[in-house]
Amino acid sequence: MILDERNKMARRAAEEIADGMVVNLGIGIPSLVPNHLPSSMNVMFQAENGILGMGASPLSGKEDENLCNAGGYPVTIVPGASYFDSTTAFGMIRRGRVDVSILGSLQVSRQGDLANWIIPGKKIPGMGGAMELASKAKKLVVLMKHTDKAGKSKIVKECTLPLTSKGCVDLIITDLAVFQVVNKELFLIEHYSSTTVELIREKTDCNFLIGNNLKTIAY
Amino acid sequence: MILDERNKMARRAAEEIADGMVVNLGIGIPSLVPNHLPSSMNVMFQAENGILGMGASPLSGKEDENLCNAGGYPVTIVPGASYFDSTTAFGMIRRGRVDVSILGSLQVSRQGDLANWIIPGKKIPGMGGAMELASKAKKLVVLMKHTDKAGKSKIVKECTLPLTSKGCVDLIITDLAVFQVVNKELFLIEHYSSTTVELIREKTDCNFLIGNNLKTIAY
Amino acid sequence: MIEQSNPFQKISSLEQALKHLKDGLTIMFGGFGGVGSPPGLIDGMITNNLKNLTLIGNDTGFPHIGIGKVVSQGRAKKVIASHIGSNPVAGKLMNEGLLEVEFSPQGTLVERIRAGGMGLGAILTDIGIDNEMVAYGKKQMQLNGKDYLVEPALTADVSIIYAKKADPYGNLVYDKSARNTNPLVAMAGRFTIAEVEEIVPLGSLNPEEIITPGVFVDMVIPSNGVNWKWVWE
Amino acid sequence: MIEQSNPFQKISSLEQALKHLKDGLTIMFGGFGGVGSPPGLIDGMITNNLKNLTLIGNDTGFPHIGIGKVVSQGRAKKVIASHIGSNPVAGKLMNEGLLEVEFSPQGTLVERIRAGGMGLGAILTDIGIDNEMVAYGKKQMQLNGKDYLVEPALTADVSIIYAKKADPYGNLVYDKSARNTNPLVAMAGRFTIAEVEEIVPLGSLNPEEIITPGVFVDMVIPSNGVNWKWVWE
Repeated sequence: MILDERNKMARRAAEEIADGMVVNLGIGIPSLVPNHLPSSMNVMFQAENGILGMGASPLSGKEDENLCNAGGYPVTIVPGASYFDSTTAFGMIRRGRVDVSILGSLQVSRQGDLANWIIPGKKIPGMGGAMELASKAKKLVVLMKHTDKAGKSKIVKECTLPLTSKGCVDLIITDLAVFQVVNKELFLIEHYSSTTVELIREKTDCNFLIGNNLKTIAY
Repeated sequence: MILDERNKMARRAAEEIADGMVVNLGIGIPSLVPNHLPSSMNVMFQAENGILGMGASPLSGKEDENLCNAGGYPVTIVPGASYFDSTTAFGMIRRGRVDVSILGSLQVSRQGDLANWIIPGKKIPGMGGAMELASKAKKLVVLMKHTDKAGKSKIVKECTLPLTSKGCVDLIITDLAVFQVVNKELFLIEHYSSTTVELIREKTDCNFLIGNNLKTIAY
Repeated sequence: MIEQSNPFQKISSLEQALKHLKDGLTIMFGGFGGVGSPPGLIDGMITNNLKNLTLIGNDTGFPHIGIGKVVSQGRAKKVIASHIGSNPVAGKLMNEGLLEVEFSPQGTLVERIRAGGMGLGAILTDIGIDNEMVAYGKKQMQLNGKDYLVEPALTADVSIIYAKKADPYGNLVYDKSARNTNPLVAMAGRFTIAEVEEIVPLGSLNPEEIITPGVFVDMVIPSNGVNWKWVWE
Repeated sequence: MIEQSNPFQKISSLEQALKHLKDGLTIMFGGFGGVGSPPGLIDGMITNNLKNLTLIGNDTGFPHIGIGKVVSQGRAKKVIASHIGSNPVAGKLMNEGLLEVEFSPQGTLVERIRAGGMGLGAILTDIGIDNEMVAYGKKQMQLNGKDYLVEPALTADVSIIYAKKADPYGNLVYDKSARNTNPLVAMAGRFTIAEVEEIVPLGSLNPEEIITPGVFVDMVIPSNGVNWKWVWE
């Protein structure tokens, strides 16, 4: 199977998920991640509105208007799922019981700062639950295109957009490469076979180190 | 039916309860109050551990060890009852959703201060939920003997025991009389036929005013 | 229709409920992206031409869904919410200076609502402490060497919520993820109106399964259900 | 015994559970006057001769009921509770200087426990603000012209709770008033052990009725039930 760019990113993000984990997925590319997990894996997907244990999307015509994820789209549940109010949903997040949060972003800095909630003067949608997820998930994975529509790097020395949370990002997966943030330092650890370190340097608006064991992603 | 002293006090307290009310009862004499309510009345009795809608005591042998009031004694429930955790129980209390709280006390001052949780150097049982009930119930009724075992007045000018809560008492029902606290001033409003205003003055360790419409309790 | 016994005088009608929703009030609403918001009460607010409302809830729905209907008609002067992203009309009104918006992080917002309902003054959290917009105008405090924001409790003149079933005491159960903020909003209103899909006899709800004890609910009215088209439809 | 499927590796034994309960730890326990306290874990703490414990929970039970068994054997150096009145041995140990007791009003105590479980720093309440013993050593703060006590969140190394049913993910339902503080204590432990009357297959609990989502529970062990005589018996 040939994967498109978005599914390549989703597949790579799926590798961060292990058996038994609690995972929160943002809207957009993160929502493709479950398609890349083995069905035998016990993973509990969490939604901020108040679900733990979401399953696949329902078939068309089988949607339940009262069973939706935090983005407002219909979902199903798996055995062991539970419903609760939104305080409990965020209690899980703030208490550090969410193992992995996979979010989209507008910018990420080399220190791991996240800016994904506001474009001043343009779009002020509000932060929703992004601040809690960003600062309290055990591991924060950002899935985003390497550059914006104008071709500008979304990985930057310092975020120019208002921050969602400081130093919270653990892993950045773009359509070119995978970076790890360790002790406020950015490491390139993997890249797709379609690109090179030189090209990545060119397209990235800050310095980064090369990981000890730089890998080429096979898919 | 001839009522004993404790049941006379409980009967008088029952008159403070109206249809539809939420009521919390302390241990001791307050627990006799439900026996003096018409069975047609819709009253929801609340327990701090997490019950709303307690009914009569179960028959001997029919007790359920997991259905007990805050004092640890078995109860039953009425239709419309609910179970919840202790935060919700105290949420109802602090939010002012409990209409009447009927408590015992060690001392009450003429300003309506309540001291019912500690005898320094003797007994330090802890306050339990008394502070919340005392300060947040819409109406606080104290049921207590007029004097202690040594014959000393339990209604005093200033409490000598540590306070549970200041200025919280609305009504004091003793084995001699009924007092109302209005704007930090104590009014004698009723007394049992077995006693007189003079005797009450003698047995009470502070001044009080006589209510406009002093009544003698018929039972 | 079977006549319901009404021993607590809580079962009422939309018409009676709307008498409690007046111009200038602070109204808190249940729901998350419109899911679990009370459709009859929302339409009634529009029909009654309410103005100058302060609305408190998770989000401003979509322009044609949930509280979004009220917001996009300019009936609110202020909104306290965690996001307005799904309602572009709300964003437009805000940018034009016609709508004041106070943003609160989602988890903080629901804890503030719960704190109001529970009779607490505030909660302390570190969420958003580095964020200018969140921290603006709020007290901060150090506790055990950590810095916290003091996030004040929220209450409302009237809370409007949506539930699956109510009994005559106002005990409520919700449906799946339509529970969301409803149990919290239910507690925070000084007067709480529950619009419900079904009214069942007293004693027919299992006391273990009741999510909102009726003590927090002042009025119960029957619903005709959701009358908007969802974005996924 | 039917072998339970154990996909989340949470179902375990009393023996394994007791490895997490060690001298000197802060242990939070569910229950109210012994109702809803885990009998097997409590007996195991005594058998294992635990010492220097800090115990946090509603009360100290009765000398022979609930956590009272542990307290009256002098295994705790400190207790944080709302009352110890039903356990005269606890009062005696306190008066002899052998047991430190921190009293917190009941409603405040459970909110502090919940705040810990919810990842909050503290709550603000006016309960006990005039009371020397309650206010002692606590910060105060004015908010909207009202004075509040800052009541810090409580957490524990290990939480031990008692429930009616668990599934293999640790989702829990409780029995009637034995729910009391258990759902709150469940969230506040860094490691939470649920002793349960029955372990049921994954998917057999109705998701609407689950009170404690399994995400807060690290270990589930079967119980042999209460082995003490209640005061009313």
